[in-house]
Formats: sequence, C-alpha cells, structure tokens
Amino acid sequence: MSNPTTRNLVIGGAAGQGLGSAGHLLARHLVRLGHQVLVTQSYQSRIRGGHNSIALRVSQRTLSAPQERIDLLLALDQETIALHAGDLAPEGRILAAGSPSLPDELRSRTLRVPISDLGGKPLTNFILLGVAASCLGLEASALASAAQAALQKRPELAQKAAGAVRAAQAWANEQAGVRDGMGSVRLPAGTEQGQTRRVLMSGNQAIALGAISAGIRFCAFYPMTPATSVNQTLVSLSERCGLVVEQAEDEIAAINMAIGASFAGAPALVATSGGGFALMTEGVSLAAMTETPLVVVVAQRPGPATGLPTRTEQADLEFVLHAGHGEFPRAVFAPGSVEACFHLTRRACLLAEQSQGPVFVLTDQFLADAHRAIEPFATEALPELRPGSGVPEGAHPAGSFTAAPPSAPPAETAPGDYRRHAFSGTGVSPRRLPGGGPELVVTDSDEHTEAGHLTEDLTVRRQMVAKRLRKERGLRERIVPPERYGDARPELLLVGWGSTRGAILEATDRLRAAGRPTGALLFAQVWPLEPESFADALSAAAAVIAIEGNATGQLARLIRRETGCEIVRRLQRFDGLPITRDYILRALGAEQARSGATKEKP
Amino acid sequence: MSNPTTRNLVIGGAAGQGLGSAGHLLARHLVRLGHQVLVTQSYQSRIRGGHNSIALRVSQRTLSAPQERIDLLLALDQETIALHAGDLAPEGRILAAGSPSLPDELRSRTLRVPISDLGGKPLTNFILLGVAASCLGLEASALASAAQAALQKRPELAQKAAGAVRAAQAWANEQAGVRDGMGSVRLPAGTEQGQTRRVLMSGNQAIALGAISAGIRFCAFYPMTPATSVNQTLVSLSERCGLVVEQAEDEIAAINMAIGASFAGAPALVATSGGGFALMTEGVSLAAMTETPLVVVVAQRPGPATGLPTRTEQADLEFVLHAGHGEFPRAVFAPGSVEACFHLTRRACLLAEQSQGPVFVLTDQFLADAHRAIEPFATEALPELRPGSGVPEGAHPAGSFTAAPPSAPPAETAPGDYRRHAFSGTGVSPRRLPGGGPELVVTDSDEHTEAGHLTEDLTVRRQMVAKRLRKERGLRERIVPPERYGDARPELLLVGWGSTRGAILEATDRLRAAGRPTGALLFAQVWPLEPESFADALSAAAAVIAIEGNATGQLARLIRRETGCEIVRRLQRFDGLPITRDYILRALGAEQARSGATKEKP
Amino acid sequence: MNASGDRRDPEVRLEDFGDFETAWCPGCGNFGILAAVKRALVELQIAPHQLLFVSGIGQAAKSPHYLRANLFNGLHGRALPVATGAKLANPELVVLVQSGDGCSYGEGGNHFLAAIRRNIDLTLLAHDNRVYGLTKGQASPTSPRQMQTKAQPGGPTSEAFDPLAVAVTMHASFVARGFAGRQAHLAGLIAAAVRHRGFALVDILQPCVSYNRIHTHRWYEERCYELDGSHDPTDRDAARARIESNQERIPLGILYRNERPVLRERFPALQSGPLVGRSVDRAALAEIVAGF
Amino acid sequence: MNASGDRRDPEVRLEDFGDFETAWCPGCGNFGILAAVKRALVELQIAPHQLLFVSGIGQAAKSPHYLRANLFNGLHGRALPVATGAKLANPELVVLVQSGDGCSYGEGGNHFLAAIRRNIDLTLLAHDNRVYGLTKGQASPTSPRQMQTKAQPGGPTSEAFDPLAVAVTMHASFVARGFAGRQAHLAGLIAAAVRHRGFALVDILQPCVSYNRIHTHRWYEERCYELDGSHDPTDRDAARARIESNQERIPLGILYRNERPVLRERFPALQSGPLVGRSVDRAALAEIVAGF
Ligand SMILES: Cc1ncc(C[n+]2csc(CCOP(=O)(O)OP(=O)(O)O)c2C)c(N)n1
Ligand SMILES: Cc1ncc(C[n+]2csc(CCOP(=O)(O)OP(=O)(O)O)c2C)c(N)n1
Ligand code: SF4
Ligand code: SF4
Ligand SMILES: [Mg+2]
Ligand SMILES: [Mg+2]
Repeated sequence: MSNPTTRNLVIGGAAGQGLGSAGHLLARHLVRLGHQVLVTQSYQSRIRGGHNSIALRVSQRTLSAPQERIDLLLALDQETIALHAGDLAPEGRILAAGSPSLPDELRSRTLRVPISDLGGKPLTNFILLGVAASCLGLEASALASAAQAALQKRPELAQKAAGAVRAAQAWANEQAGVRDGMGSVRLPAGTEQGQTRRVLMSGNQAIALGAISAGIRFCAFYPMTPATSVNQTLVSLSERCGLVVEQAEDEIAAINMAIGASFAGAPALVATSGGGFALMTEGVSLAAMTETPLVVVVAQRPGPATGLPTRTEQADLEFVLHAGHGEFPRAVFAPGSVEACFHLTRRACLLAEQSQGPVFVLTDQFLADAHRAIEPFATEALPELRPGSGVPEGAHPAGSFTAAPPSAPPAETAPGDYRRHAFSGTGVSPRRLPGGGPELVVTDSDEHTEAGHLTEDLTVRRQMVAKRLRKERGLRERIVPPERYGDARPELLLVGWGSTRGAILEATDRLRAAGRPTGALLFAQVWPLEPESFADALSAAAAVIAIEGNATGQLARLIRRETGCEIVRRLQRFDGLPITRDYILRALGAEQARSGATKEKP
Repeated sequence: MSNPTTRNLVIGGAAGQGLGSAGHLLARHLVRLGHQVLVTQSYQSRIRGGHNSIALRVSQRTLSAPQERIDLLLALDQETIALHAGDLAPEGRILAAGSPSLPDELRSRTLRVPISDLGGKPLTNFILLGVAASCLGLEASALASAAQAALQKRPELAQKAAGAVRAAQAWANEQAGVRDGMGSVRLPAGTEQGQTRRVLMSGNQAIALGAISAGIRFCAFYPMTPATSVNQTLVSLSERCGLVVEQAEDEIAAINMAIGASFAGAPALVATSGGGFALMTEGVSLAAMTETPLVVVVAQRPGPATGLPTRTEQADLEFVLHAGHGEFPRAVFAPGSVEACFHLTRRACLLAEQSQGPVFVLTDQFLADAHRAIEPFATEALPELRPGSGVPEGAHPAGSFTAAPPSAPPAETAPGDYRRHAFSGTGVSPRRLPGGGPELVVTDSDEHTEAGHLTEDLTVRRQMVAKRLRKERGLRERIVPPERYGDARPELLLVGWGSTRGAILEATDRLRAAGRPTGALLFAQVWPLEPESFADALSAAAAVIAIEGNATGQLARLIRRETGCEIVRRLQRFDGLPITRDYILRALGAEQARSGATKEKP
Repeated sequence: MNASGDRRDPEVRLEDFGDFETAWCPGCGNFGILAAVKRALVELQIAPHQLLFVSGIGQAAKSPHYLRANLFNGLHGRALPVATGAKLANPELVVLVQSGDGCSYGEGGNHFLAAIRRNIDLTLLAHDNRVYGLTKGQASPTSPRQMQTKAQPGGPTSEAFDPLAVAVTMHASFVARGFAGRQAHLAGLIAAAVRHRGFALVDILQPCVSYNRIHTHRWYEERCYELDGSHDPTDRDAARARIESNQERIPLGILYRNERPVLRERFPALQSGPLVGRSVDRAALAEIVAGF
Repeated sequence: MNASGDRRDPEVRLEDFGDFETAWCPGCGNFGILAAVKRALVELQIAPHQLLFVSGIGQAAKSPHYLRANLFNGLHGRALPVATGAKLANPELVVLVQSGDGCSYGEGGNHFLAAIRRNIDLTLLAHDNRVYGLTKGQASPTSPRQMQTKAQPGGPTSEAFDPLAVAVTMHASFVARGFAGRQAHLAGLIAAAVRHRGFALVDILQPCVSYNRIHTHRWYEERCYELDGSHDPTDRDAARARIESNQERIPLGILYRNERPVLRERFPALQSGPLVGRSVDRAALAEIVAGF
C-alpha cells in the first residue's frame, strides 16, 4: 500500500442503486469512530443508470484531497470493474455483487458476494457494505445499527438494510478470502477526537452554514448543479434559523430578489453556476451601482454553455472577475477546503456589508460536493452582520472601511438630509434601512446624486465613479494573502487557487519527501491581488508552475496582468475531473521525462 | 480662429425643439455642397425638455473628431448661452432666439433674432438656420429648398419651414452685425468631390450597412440606447435588402433567436448596450459551444447598471472579452471611424462564419451617434457570406481557416456520417445547414460528440475543448494590427483604442506641429492581441501614455497581461463625454505643469 | 399592505410628498398618475418613510423620483423581483411598484406571471402607454396591430398582450384598470389596491403625447366608463366578459378580486416578524453543526 | 408546418428515426412521448432531414437526441427563441420544440408568452411532469400546492401555472393536451399540431417515477378522458370550461384552435422564400449608400 495509514474505498454502480446513501452511511460511521474521511462522488447528469461512483478515503491524518489508487472496490455492477480495476492498488481487493466475469489477473483479488443469498438485489448496496465492514475490520453489527438509525424515517427499509448488513458481515467473516487476504485493507483504529466529535460536511454545506453564522437571512435561487446544495442546505435550515429561501422563476429574478431583500435590510446570498451566473451579471452591476451588499456564490462546472453539468472545472475566474457592465470594485474568494468554505463565506458576507457591494465566493463541483471530516466550527464568538448599524466591532476583517473616513460625511441636520450615497473618503456611505426611521433611503441604477436621485450632471458622475472605485482601497487592505507552504526558496513552486489546494499540498509533500525542495503558493482570494503579498515567493523559486483546472491558465494570466511576471509553465486539467496529487505528480514526471528527452537531443 | 479652415457650429436648446432635424438638415446641405462635416449630438435621457445640443464641425479637410471651441452658437434658449458661451472662440458669434439676457462681454458678439417677426416660435429652429446660412455665406434660398425637400412627407410643415428659412436669411443679410462682424464665420467654398458625392453617415448606420454588405440576413433586438440605431437602420432597409428584423421580448430572446437563425443558415447579428449585453452572456457561451457564427455589436455607454444612457464610455472592454462561462476563442473589433465601422463589421461577419463562433464589434455612444461626411463605400467587389458553403475565395480576411486543415476531417461516406463538430486541425468543422440535404445537423449546448450528441465521455471532452480553442490560431493569423501614426521613435506615444482614434490623431498632429516628436498606436482590434504587432512601438517610445474613456485603464491592463509591459501613465475620462483633441492637450499640459511643479520642489 | 395599522405619525398631507420638476413631456399622462398616487397616499395616511417604491427603467419608472418616499429604482424589467425581495425582508413596508408596459409585460413578463402566482403583497402600477417611450417609440407588448412605429413600419409583429385577461385567468388577487385622465377615480383604485392584501395590479391607461398617436387622451375619454355596483368583482366570468368585450367600451375600476394566502404566510421564518434586525441563534447553530 | 407539401422522398418509416439508448429512468413517461413523436412523424411522412428539433435542458429536453433528425439542443429555458429564429431563417423546416415544464413555463416563461403572441409556426411539446426532473425534484411551475419536495418542504410557495388556460386566454392558435400513457392518441395530437399553421402547444402529462409521487401513471389514468365530437375546439368559452373544470376530470385532445396570420407573413422579406442562400443585391446597396 502506497501510504500505510490511508485507505481508499470506492463504490461503483448505476445511478439509482443507492451508492450515495450507502457511501455516506459508511463515511459517517467511520467519522463517528474517530477516522478522518474524505468522500468524493462522481456522477452523470441523469437520475438512474449511467455509471456513478463514490470514493471514501480514510486515514488517521487530516486529508486534503482524494486519491486515485483504490484499496477496496465495491462493484455493484460489471461496468464498475471495467472502469475502475485499472486504478486498483497492487494489493487492492474487489468486492463484487454476484458473479461478474473477470479477467484472470483479478480473479484472485476478488470476493464474489452472493447477493441473492444475503437479502436480494434491492439491498445490494447494504450487503456489500456489510462485507466491506468485515474487510475493514469494523466491529460487527455497529454498522448495522448505524444503518438502522440513518433510515429511521423509513422503518421497513431500515429493518431490512440492517438485517442485510448484519448477514453480510457474518457471511464475510467466514470467508477465507476475507480472513487471509484482506488484511491489507484493514483499518487501524480511529484517532482520538477532541472534545467535539468530528462531523462530515461538504463544501456547499459549509458555505450555507458560514452564511447563516454571518447573519444571512435571505436567499433566492433557481436550481443549478453544482450550486443547488447550498440553496438546499439553507432551505432545510430555514425554519430553525429564521431564513427566507425562495425558489425564483429564473436566475434574473433570484439576484434581483436578493438585492431587494438586502436593500431592505435582510443580508442576502445567491448561489448558482456558470449559465445561471451569466444571467445574473446585469444584477451584479446593479448591486454595485446601488451599493447594495450581496454575496454571490458561483460553483463552477465545465462549460461553455451547459457543458458537463456534474463535473468540475475552474474556468470562470475571468468571467466572474469582469462580470457586469461598467466599472466597480469587487472581491473574489476561492476557498480551498471545507473549512475555508465556511470561513471565507463568512468573510464575504461581512465584506459585502462593509464595502456595500457584490462579493463572490468561487468554488467548483469538486469542492462543492466533496464531504470531509472536520472539527465542528466554533460558532460562539463569531461576529455577525447588522445592516444599517455598521459591521460590529472586532469583526474580522477590519480595516479602513470602519475607520473614520478621511473626509467624514457631513452630519445630518434633519431627516430630509440623509443621503444614501453621501461622498466619503472610503467610498462607503452611512447606511440606513427603508422604514427604519424617518430618513428616506433612495437609490437608483441610473447615475445618481448623493441623495440617490437620478442625475445627468457630469460632475456628479465623475465624483460618483471615483467614490465607488475608492472602495477598492478598503478591499485591498483586508485581502487574504496567498498561503505559503513547503520550502521558502524552492526548486519548484506550485501555484494554485481554490479547490486544488489539497492536491497541491499533498503533491508538495511527496516531492519534498522525494528530496526535491518544493513550495506551494495557494490563493484563497483571487481578487484583489496585492503583488507585495506574493511577488517575492515567485521570484524566490527557481521554477514556477501554475496548476489550474482550466485550459487557458486564467490565474497565471491575471498574475501577469498585475505583476508583469509570466508563469510560463502550466499544468492544466479540463476533462471534468478534479486535479489530484497523483495527476500532478504524473504530469511533472512526464514533463521531466520530456525535458530530459529534449535535453538528450542536441 | 484657431484653425482657419474649420468652423464649429453648435445648436443648443431643449429636447423637442427640433435641434436634431435642423442640424442634420444643415449638415446634409453642407455635405452636398462639398464640405467635410462631422456632427455630434449631446442629449439627455428624456424626450422633451432638458438641454440638448448638436455640433457641426465643417472643414475642407477630412475631419476625425469633434472640437470644443465654438465659432457660431445657435441658442434656441437661454440655457444654451449659460452652458456653451464659455466655449466660444475669441471671435465666435452667437445667434440668439428672441432677447435673452446676456452678460456684457457677450452683447457685442450676439445677434438677437426676432423670432415672432420671422415665422413664430414653432419655427425657431428653421429661423435660426436661415440666419446661420447667411452668416456662413451660403447661397440664398438653396437651404430653404433643401428644407422643403427634406420635409416632403409633411408638406404643410415643409412650406412653412422653407418660408422661415428664406425670410430669416433675407432678414439677416440686412443686419449690420452679419455684414460686418460675421466674416469670421463665413465658410470657404466646399472642396471638389470625386465622382461620387460624399454622404453623411453615423457609426451605427455604417455598422448596419457593413453587415448587410457582408450578407447578414437576420437581426433580433430589444431597444437600447445607443445601439438602437443599428437595429433601426436594419429595420428601415429590411424590405429592400431582404432581411428579417424582429423586436424580441428581451435580450435573451434576441440572442437566442439570432443563434437559431444563424444555425439554420441566415447570418445573424445582435446589437445592444451594457445591460442588454449582460443578459446575452449566456447566449454568447451557447454560440461558442454550438459553434454557431454570430456577430454581437456592443455600443458602450457609462455604467454600472443603467448609468448614463445617452452618454459615452469605453468601460466594457474587459466584460466583453470575458463574457460567457467556460473557455472559448473570440475576436473583438473596436472601430475608430465611421468607415471602420463599415469595414470591421464586414470583417466580423466573415470571421464569425470562418471561425464558427461569436465575434464582437465594440463601439460607444460617441462613435455610434456621430455623423460624418464620408466617401460612399464601394460595395461592388466586396465578398459576402454563404453559410454552409465556406467563406468565398479571396474574402479578406483569409488565413488558416480556409487553408486545408493539417488533419482534414475524414471524408463522408454516407449521409449518416456527417458530423457537425468533426475534429480538424483548424478547429473548424465542415458546415451543413439543416434541411439543406440529407445530412442531419445536430448540435448541443452540453459537451457533445463529433456528431453533436450529448456525451459525458471525458476523453471526448478533452478533445472538444482543444478543438474549440484551436480556432484561436486562425483568429490570430488574421488580426488587424494596431495603426501607427506620427513619429516612429517619439518622445511621447499615445495609445488608444476604438472611438478615441480621431481625437488622438488630431492631438498627435498638434503636438508634432508644436515640435514635440509624437506617435500614436491605435487598436481597432482589441482581441486577440499579437504582441509582435506592437511591442516594438511601445519600446521605441521615450514615454507612453494610454488614453481611454474609462476609469481603470482596461486596454493598458490587457496589454500588460499579454506583454508584461506596464503603461504607467494614463489619461482617462469617465464623465460621459467623448475624449477630444483639446481634452488630451489640456490633460498633457496639466501633467507637464504638475511634473514641472514637482521638479521645482526639491 | 402594512404599516397603516399602527399609525403614530401626525396627519399625512399632500405637501409631505413634495413637488418636483419632472423630465416628462408637457401633456404626458404620467402627470395625472403621479397626482393620483399622491392623493391615494394621503387618503391612506401612509407617511413617506413607511413606503417603498420600486421601479424599473422607462419614462414611467422615473415617477417615484418625483415624490418623497423610499425608493429603489432598479433595472429595466426587474422591478417586481426587487420588490418581492424587499417585501419578504420587511413585510411592514408598504411596497408599490411603478413601471411602464414594456418594463412590466415585456422585459419583465416572466416576473409578472410569477408575482401573480406568488401573490406577493404589493401593488403594481403599470403605466400603460402602449409604447416604449424612453427609447423613442417602438412597439410595446400592449401596442395594437394597427399601430405603425419606426421600428415596426407594418405594425407590431405580435398580437397585443392583455395583462388583465391573463391576470384574471391566473386568479390574480386584485385586478383593476385606471385612466390617467381620471385622477380622482384612479386615486381611489390605487388606494384600494394598496389596502388589498395580496398582489394588486392596476393597469393604467396613459396617453403618450410624443409616440402614441392612436391612444390619445380624447380616444380614451370617448371609450372609458367607470364600473358601478352592477359589476361584481368576485365574479371571474363577469370580469372576463368586461375585459374581453370590444375595445370601444373600456371599463375602469376593480374588475376582479379574490382572497387567498399571501406569499409571506408560506414562510415559517416570517411568522415572528420581519427578517430585518434579527440576530443569529448561536446555540441552535452549534447544535446544527454538531449534527452533520 | 411546411416541407410535407412537396414530398419527393420515399416512404418514411419508423425505422428511419432510429432506436437509441436513453438516459431516462425505467418507467419514465418520456418513453411514451418519444414513441408518440415517432409515430406522428411517420403518419405525417416527414423525413428526418426535413425536421428541426429544438430543445432546452432537462430530462425532456434530451428527447430529440433519441431519434434521427436535425437538432439544436440549446440552453435551459431558451428553446422557443432559437426555434423562432430558425423558422424565420428557413420556413421550409418543420420545427418542433421539446422541453420540460420548467424549461417551457419557468425559465422560459417570457418566451412562452411571446411565442403565443407571435404565432410563430411551430409545435411546442411540453413534457409536463410537474417537477424539475434533472435537478432532482424541486417544484416546477405546474407543481400543485400540496406537492412537498425537498426544496419546498411545505409545498410550492406559488400557485400552479395553468399553461392551457393562459394560452387560450391569449388566443393561442392551437392548444392541446396529451398524456404520455396514451400513445396513439398523443401521436394523433402531435400530428395535428404539426399540421396546424401557427403556434401549436401540446402540453403532455408525463409521469415522473422518481420525483413525482402524486401524478403517477395510475393517477392520470383514473382522471383523463378524451374529448369527443361534443367539444368544439373553435369555441373559446367551451375550451376554458373544460380546462378550468375540477382536476378530477382531465380532458385530453385539442381544446382550442383558431386561424390567424402566422409570424412570417409579417415580414416582406419572407414573401420570396427562405432567407437561406440569398445573395446581396449590390446595385440596391450602392444606391442606398449613395442616398445617405
Ligand atoms: C436590459 C435593458 N434593456 C433595454 C433597456 C432600454 N430601455 C430603457 S426604457 C425601455 C422601454 C421603456 O418602455 P416602457 O417600459 O413601456 O416605459 P415608458 O418609457 O413607455 O414609460 C427600454 C427598452 C434597458 N435600460 N435595459
Ligand atoms: C440557466 C440555467 N439554469 C438552471 C439550469 C439547471 N437545470 C437544468 S434542467 C433544470 C430543470 C428541469 O426541469 P424541466 O424543464 O421540467 O425538465 P425535466 O427534467 O423535468 O424534464 C434546471 C433547473 C440550467 N441548466 N441552466
Ligand atoms: S415620451 Fe410619452 S411617456 Fe415619455 S414623457 Fe413624453 S409623453 Fe410621457
Ligand atoms: S427523473 Fe423523472 S423525468 Fe427524469 S427520467 Fe426519471 S422519471 Fe423521467
Ligand atoms: Mg410604455
Ligand atoms: Mg419537468
């Protein structure tokens, strides 16, 4: 096994066979037992049939990315074997439902599970789970109880599923193949957990929770993969947390509703993907012009157009960065982990309120859907939004927005004096809420006066443009600088952004372990960029390579635009699958082989 | 007079007073007489009332930009004097309707025209026109006849207008002020015209004609200033030229209709402005994914959001360049003159067909609305589009798209074999039209196979991304390189794009005439950029300044992204008015004064 | 509506809404509508700060700039979604949407359908001049076939949209028609619409002196009549019959009305009052996180 | 429709449309609709290359990939505008739009209204499963109030949209309802819709076995009846009465029909045939330029 403390388990089959529920059941069970778990799902854009798979990477260490090599493959159908056996580790094993035909070299490594004897076809997923539990060395019947608990809303199924798990585990414990050959997949004991039990959470769930913790109260959405589960999580918590979540007639309505809600004082968020976001771009410009706080989550998937709805890509960075007509400042966060999804979404919410404009959280299908065991967030001390009363003291990020503006807006002498868009040194004007008092709150998508009324006065125009753009200063003062990892003066610096963080960290570890001084520079905020926060790292490295989940190297281009520094070497993936550690290592290996080859020629 | 061969005449008044028709009547008359004329209008976003003005710059030389200094001001109301007298040339004159109150220093330079005596208030515009004709030294009654001809559809008004012009001219010829003081505004004779009479045309009209000449057959639109007149010109010519022009329910429908028409074989164009274009961005991505030729005209106006609907700006370059989710090649033209509007729109149409994707024409309100005397286009020899039969031989631009692709698509052996998205070395696939033969034409906004059917095969995905991106090579082979003007190794190089061309050319002339070696680098195509086509010009200049009608220097940023070279000095205007020669000269003067001042301090 | 319930403010007078210079053509129907809106607000005794106007882009959409109130003047076609979001955030605001026929039924067509279906508690005042005014006279969704325009020299290529017929068919909860030329009557309709609990549509016939030569003030005066007690607005068939009868007799008044749950009742979170000003329940949140 | 007039091709058979593997759930109503479409095309004797299908995104929108024909599978909600553009470019194509209820009445709501008003000569087959299938079960515009979904745990927040009632109110020129479970009847309706000159809506009741537990095959079977000679489809009031009667008796068949000019007749340029393949009249152009 390549890494003795880590196991990678993959369940494959057709959509509708219950892979997801079985996989998540096992994953949650393992988390409860104290393991670190990372769950990634791969599915097609259809409801039943078509090949789906779910991978559980289990370890005692914190995990940051999925792994390609498979230690234990649960094959619910023949196709699973055809598609995944190539990734089997040298000592990897297959648990196959029924008796699929097998190539010779796999026979000895496969355990055929007699489904009909152990509960029958509709329970295949649970039967294989039971066998797997046995192979992994899990305590008998604990998983069965977990299954029963998880399915408590459907008591009949719960009963059957638990029975199947139990029977399968019992059967498996009797099999020579399990007793003798499966040692290699047996799990070590889970690590001690701290005071709080770990929980299993996806990037999208963390975004929703981050938003709630920051005080988001309103969300409007039109369903779109892979953003839907942000909205869905908000729906499921709406009653308990006091949110309004409304399905809109289209994405244009969604963003305009959110802007209306935010204007009226309910902090608001929208979450969508490429095509839906395209329809929101006019609204983005509206939020900027009316200086309405708004958080926009864009979960990327491969485009153009409908593209590959259930796959991943990082190809909308430039689009998000320039979306909306006219010029206005914005911030774009690109979290690289489930935890960062929570914290950066919080930050986005606060920053939207502070800067009174649109702030983006840019993720992708991989990060959105992958579940990982994490320490529960400490939610007690986190500051939250209060529209109209400024961002609370001590709220991070702090900075010039809350400082007394160089030229403070003139004090109001009478209610009629309130000016929503009053000029100020920071570009941010005092905010009141409509109906919150005698002041009238007026704003306009046309160019407007300080009082918010439409104007064609070209001097006011010039001042208003400058006012809005002044906010960029405040945004720049509170950027999240890129994370530095590994060697400070490396032979090779890996540069990435967003969801590829985990794979890049692991690749860095591997390269360093192999004796190659390697560093990583990871952007969790892709706009604004402050060259001072990373230019030295670029120049300290002997070689730099930009790793991106797109075909044109968008971050590399942006870095050149902002610093003049060109990152010539690129490692790009755009087939819809996430960049993994092994993908990076392979690509670097191939590159080295190539450059070796060219060196050999004259 | 600053330039003895040029006169600048401004008519000002309230919307609804007929300034536009009067101004255009005079302008066309002057063009017929052999003068070069440039007409610019400034209006507010309302139908009546509010200050409007129209400026006619008249010369014997070709004119490329408007001028600020006024030689003859026709004031239909008091406000006109208040707003424009400051721009009056030292020897400039005012013709005022009625008896407005006047500051002392203007009295002697103003001729008060007794409107009620000469036809009455509703004819004010024509009366002042008659007086102006006299001041300019135009032949008596020719203008009156022209007025009558222009208004032939409304015979009663035509009669009255002609009468008013005649009476006013007769009255004016008797005035001492005209005989004595107005010599300074008298026009020299018009220059000889060639075989073809010059015509008066706006940028938007030239775009529409360029599109028709290239073979555009379909346009769908939703009205939006300042793009409307492209659509309106197409409407007015639709019957004669065999076009379908349909008003859509919204911009989303407009672009999708255009894509449908183009797919079915009618070359199609849409024209809109910022907010409308924002709604089209999903469609842009669709055109790219389905490889459907499409021309998108974006006439910029100041944003964000509704902004200043009737003013000008150049702030959507980055938005247009990155609009649409996912990655795909595109070309963006930015014409700098009325002629370029015609020729580059033609080029955009041909290129859209050759590259089978979206191509943009990026203009702005100033260029869209300004009318200029031009030599009529020679339309005889221009190649046109034939969708489904390739772009004709000799069509400029030619290049690798039409050359035999390195790996030609396999020959079809049977109708069922036709593959709309067949792989090829150029990235462009053979095009057939649905219903045009037994072949089935299939395409999809999802990722698709060569045959156009939806696929989730990740190998095909990778190949299709590469295929689409390969088209950029062809686009790069036929770029319009930036225009170079003035000194080759200048002290100062002025860099600009699109509509500021005329002002920059004139400013260059002035600076050179003042003994300062100056050059200009003018981009009429802003994407793709080929550094080789301009990098030497940047480095040959002692100093470089980027002149843009926006607040953030978007072309300068793009140049840095593509070349690494930073243009630090910027001259930016974003108050809604066009950049003029005088604006540039003033700004450079101020800059020099400032740097002089700083030099004086230690 | 809301806010009119617990009134502590001194009497609201016409002057409270101010008097502003407009950007409209002299003779435009918008003047009459603006005056009627102010009268209705005085009748309702709603103070400027209790009101939120939302508008789109067009000549009509400039209207709320010409009175004193809270205002969100948004994008062309998108006033209804903004208003919906604002009303859900703070149901205590009295929300009125003011926009043109192009804004409301053209670019905003999908939101019009959705607002009816949601029964969001607000009032839509659609200034229906049957033309795109601000963009200089193209056909609007309500332009009739015989109306020739510069952009539609042979008349519109589509049949005219009848917002009232569609609204009644969709069981919109309040459907009325007013005329800019009958200010007092219109003011009464607007007041009734604001008082109504649920989505209230007032389609207002508005002469455009610059671009609509057919539907002049006089043309309407000759055809309009006010509904009286003989019309039962709870009778859907009767409403349809009035709306769909020939164009030579145009009914003004409340054509149709029903009572059904309003949108905010569908949200448990709104049972305890507006969203505005709440704070995060940290204990619940900690529990939720622990439960993942 | 078009193209069926001058038929030179050999007989069109079911096999000409091929037989493909689908991505649908076993038991999905889409299978019945697909089969009915093929039968209708054979009945009409329209060959694959004379047809253009346009679809959006959703489970229904995948349909035309499963038969042989020209196809533009566009964006979610935007099939109608693409189809409109294609039909105007080449009126000789027989154009069918196939998409789901979300696509046609939700995201595409504004285009639905516009297509009716334009009377563009094409057929819309709306696979109405009353749910968003592809995105896993959210409420669609036609979901009834009592339908609980993951995203709408208390049922949809909006009243259901009745596309037929709105279409009839707007004088749509052909309005029919079919049921995926009655293939032969549905095939007949589709053929009639394609033959009809003008915009033809066929709303097709489609069970979704994965996400719609209410409107099952059986539920429909118990309630649907086929209209017979006693219904006069040119009688608008009768059509409305059928559509708006209680949900326990669901009429299938042609509910309403009228004859009115189709969109292409409004364009002088189309009087001389399709736009496709024309060339520029250079002499006219030179004259036009000279006239500026
Ligand atoms: C997205 C977008 N498209 C188009 C426009 C241009 N536009 C401004 S107002 C208007 C039409 C106005 O018509 P209507 O809504 O009837 O208002 P009216 O001026 O007639 O009162 C249009 C098309 C715009 N501002 N935004
Ligand atoms: C602009 C945009 N928004 C959202 C989506 C996501 N999406 C795909 S299909 C679909 C709904 C499908 O419902 P329906 O049209 O009823 O088709 P069904 O799957 O039920 O047949 C949605 C919301 C998308 N592809 N594009
Ligand atoms: S154009 Fe028409 S709607 Fe606009 S202000 Fe003038 S009269 Fe009123
Ligand atoms: S989810 Fe529903 S609509 Fe989609 S294929 Fe399955 S049964 Fe059919
Ligand atoms: Mg209007
Ligand atoms: Mg559906």
